[in-house]
Amino acid sequence: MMKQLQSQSGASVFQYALLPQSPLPAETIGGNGKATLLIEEMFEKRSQVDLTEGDTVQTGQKLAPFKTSDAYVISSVTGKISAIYPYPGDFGSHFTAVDIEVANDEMAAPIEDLEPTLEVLQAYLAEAPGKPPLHLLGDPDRPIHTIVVSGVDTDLLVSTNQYAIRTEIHAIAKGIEVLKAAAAPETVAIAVPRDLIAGFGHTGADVLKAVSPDYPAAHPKLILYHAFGVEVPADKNCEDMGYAFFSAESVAAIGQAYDTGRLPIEKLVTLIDKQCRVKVITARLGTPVGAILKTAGIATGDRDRLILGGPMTGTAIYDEKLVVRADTDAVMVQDAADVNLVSDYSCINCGECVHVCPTRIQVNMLVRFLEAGQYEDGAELYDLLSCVDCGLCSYVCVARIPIYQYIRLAKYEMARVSAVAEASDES
Amino acid sequence: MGEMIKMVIVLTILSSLSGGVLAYVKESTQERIEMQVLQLVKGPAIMSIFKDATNDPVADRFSIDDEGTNLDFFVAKIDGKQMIAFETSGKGYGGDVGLVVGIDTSTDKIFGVGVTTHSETAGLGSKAKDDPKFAAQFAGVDIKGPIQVGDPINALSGATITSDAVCSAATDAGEIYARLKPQIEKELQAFK
Amino acid sequence: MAKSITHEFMKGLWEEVPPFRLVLGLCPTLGVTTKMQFGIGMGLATTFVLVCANILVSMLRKVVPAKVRIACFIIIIATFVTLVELLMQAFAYPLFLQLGIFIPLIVVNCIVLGRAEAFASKNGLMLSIADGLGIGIGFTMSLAALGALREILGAGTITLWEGIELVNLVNLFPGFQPFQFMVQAPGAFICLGIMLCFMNMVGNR
Amino acid sequence: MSRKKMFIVSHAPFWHNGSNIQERCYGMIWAAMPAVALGIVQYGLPAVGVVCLAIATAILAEYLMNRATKRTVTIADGNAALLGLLFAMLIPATTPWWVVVVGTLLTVVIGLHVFGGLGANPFHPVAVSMMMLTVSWPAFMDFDAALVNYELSFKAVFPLTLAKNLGTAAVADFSTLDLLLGRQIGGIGSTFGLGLIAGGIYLIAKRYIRWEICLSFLASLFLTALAFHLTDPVRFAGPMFHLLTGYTLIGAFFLLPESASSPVNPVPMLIYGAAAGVLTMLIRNIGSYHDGVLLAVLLVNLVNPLLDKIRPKALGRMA
Repeated sequence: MMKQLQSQSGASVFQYALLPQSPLPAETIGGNGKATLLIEEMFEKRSQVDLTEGDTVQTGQKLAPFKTSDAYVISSVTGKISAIYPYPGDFGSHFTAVDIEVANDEMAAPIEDLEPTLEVLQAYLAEAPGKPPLHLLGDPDRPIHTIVVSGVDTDLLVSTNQYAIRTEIHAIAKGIEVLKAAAAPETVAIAVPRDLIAGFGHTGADVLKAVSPDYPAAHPKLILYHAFGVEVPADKNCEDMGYAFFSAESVAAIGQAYDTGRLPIEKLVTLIDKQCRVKVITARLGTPVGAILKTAGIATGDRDRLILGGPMTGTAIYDEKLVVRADTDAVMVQDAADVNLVSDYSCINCGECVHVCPTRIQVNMLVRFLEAGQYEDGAELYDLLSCVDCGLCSYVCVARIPIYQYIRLAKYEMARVSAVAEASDES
Repeated sequence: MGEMIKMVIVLTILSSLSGGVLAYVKESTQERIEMQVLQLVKGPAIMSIFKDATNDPVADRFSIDDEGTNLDFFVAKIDGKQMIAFETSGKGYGGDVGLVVGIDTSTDKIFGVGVTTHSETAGLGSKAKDDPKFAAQFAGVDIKGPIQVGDPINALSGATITSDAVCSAATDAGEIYARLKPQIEKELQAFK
Repeated sequence: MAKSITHEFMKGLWEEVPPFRLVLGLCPTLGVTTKMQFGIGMGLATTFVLVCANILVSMLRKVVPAKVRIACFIIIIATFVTLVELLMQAFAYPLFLQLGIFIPLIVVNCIVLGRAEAFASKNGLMLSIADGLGIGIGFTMSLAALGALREILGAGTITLWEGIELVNLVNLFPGFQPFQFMVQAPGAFICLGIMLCFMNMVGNR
Repeated sequence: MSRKKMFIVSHAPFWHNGSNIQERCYGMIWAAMPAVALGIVQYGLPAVGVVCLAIATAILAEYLMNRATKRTVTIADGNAALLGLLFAMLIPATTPWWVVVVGTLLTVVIGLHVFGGLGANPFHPVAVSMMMLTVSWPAFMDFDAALVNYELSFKAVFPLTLAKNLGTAAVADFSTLDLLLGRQIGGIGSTFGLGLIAGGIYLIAKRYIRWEICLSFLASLFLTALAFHLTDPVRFAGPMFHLLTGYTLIGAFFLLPESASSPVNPVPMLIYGAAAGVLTMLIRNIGSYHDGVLLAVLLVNLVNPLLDKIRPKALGRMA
């Protein structure tokens, strides 16, 4: 499959795959037996939370159990809580997991009228499918002047946003209307794949931008650079420049919520099977990955790889019981035979990574610093922070060095160290 | 203030002691050093040129004042003919290359040459001294003619600069010889 | 810690042998070691200067004001170096010709100034002599070893002193072709690198 | 409940384009084959002996160094074999066995492993060892002397020596076609112009080497030779002659573009190649060595870290 992708584009640079013009309707999958909801807050002791095992929850009910924090999750099922436990995420993040035994009869939680204000959005829709970055809005220190609705997917084969922009255009239009009313940005732009640019005149967006099909042109920083002509400094984010990126799916979810008066609980997920065939389905948030794969008829075996996200930037998981979350755009299964491993060669300076890098980083030099743990020097001398996390350097590396992993580790370590330094400054 | 004076005194005493000792040693070794230079630097080169001399060329020498510098001339007798030898130098790759040029005074042709001091690269330029074939090329060459690499001298392979230096030293010798010939002939009478 | 004369002498032979352990005095180490005899000659000259300078510096350590001590050390060292140079010209002229500029350069050899500053100016006469002698002999041995290695590889011989050849591979094996690279400047670096590598391997046991 | 499935957990990306070091090294060995084949045809069994001995020694040396430095044994990746082969391609077929062994050891140990192995060598290992041999045993590296006993169907004089000593007229009877077809003496694998060019094109097509380096080297060598030739047509031979003699082609396709010691950005690559071309011609025409390619390679290898400082501004790097 990899070879096929390569031969299509000629060089070793990828192009995003486009869905057929009229995609099949998404199948709804999951919801049988058990769901696990994750709340973005560290679970330390039982007394912290208001919930206990045995409580019943209803579909669409907001669970905000912490006395000390506003963190919440919208229940996607009706049933009885069977367990509450701490759940470690990747890169040192912590969650509180809530297991729910799904009951047979579904009950929808009543909901008050949704006003199109920022407070309401942030109180009910921050955990909506697609995970709208609502926390970026309404910050007086960092005003957002442009909201970009991104109808492109950042990873290869993943088609979730593309699917949303094709099939839920009315919900997106409604979502844009709500966002305009709530956050009053100067501009709302919509970014779509270049091949699909026709037919987006009625979304209510002020600006329509085409995104090149070359991977990784859909990364927010690269969209800003190529489509908007804005170069984001390496140590800043898009929001620092006044741009907030909302995935098409999240805007559709907002629109749907205001249209129907119910909180959306179903997530579009791109399923990628062992032959790299792509299918978009919908699944309730909190559905275990294993259940989705079972329903879709994708078999897994020992030594396969199970990936949340796409082939270039996803996260390999160790258990089929892990669940679909608001930002899980894709689930990919890779056959044991296709699994590549890294080697212990050092860099041979062939230059492939430098040629393929979309941000012109001297990866060959950078990796020498990162291997030695000299992250600060790597950032200062060889542009570590310019990296947009596309993974192409690792993809082409002849010596099979885990370059992308080094880069992510370096960024994580630098953020951690500077956070510690800030904390000690304050105290 | 007291420390200042102490510093001055200590430095002055040390310096003058040092100067005194060195001056004494220099004075007492000067003669020996000159002998060493003659015997060990020019001596071997001269002896290699005048292998068949019937006298001792290092001992039989005179000097002529040439425009302010004192040049030593060494006299050898071979088959009844008088030869002279003296040292010149050329600019080599690693510094000056010293060359003793032996001249047959009856024919004004080079009798032989020998490299004395040099700091050329071992194995390349140092062959000028170590490779007898190179020096042998000079025998019989007219001292008046231009002596250049290529014609009549073939360069040492890989050491063009050293070869040039030797040739230019030989050319210099020719000029000096031509300039001082009358004086040399006068001095030579004494060794007849 | 009580300093014993034996300890100060012995440390220069292995623990603190200058070019390999302290990695000091590399200029002559690389420059003159084309033959073992040059290494020994250079080492002996340095040892002489080192011991004499140590004696004088140690004796004068109470007299010399701290502010001008480096200047005084340099005067003392330079005097002995010039002395060595003159004596060498008078009594070992061929060696002097070969060592050339490296003899006057002993003045700026960091081992000599280093011992004067770090040891002799703080210790008594006997200790300083022992220190200078130990370091000097260690330096001589190192140069001799490096010289022997380069000479045997690069010329096929080991020359202990002018005219005294310990080994001559060219005579032993008529077909022997010396690896001339080793007696040239880059060969010095490679040989020194190899010897440093072995010293570290043995030292880290 | 069945046993929990064991998944492989690793980091992104989960795809790889399939390239690896082994494929690269064997690709370069294949590319060298035509030139080596002609050498073997011309010089017969002694050439086979030299090539085999060099490769065997290189692999053994790599194995021993891997063990000595306590690293993974990497003799299977073909890099050692490639170095041995390249070394054998540069030397005459009559080189004594012990020179081959010493030269190969120098290549692998001094040229490669003392610097830290594959990827860490600042110079091309083969160029390093070749220069050491040239300095130490010039007699064995002299093609005229080494190949004097061969009955060859063409003029058995090293063209560059002729050109250096006797000028353009002496090399007039080397036609471009003869040189392309390897009808000249030289190293085992360094004479067959067409074979080397074919190998080079294969390497460029497979992206194992960069065309920028090869072409800028050849172009600048051509132009410099042309400039010399126009200044003094009697003394300095023409550009086509220099393009096809000595180590020019093997240098252009196998020595200069060696990845660890060459730059990776387009502009530095062009400067790197061009500098090597000019240096080669300067050494050939006014230096003291007959062929300057190896020295030029070493010199530009030395400048490579500086050249690598010339690079495009990364996205988001402000002033």
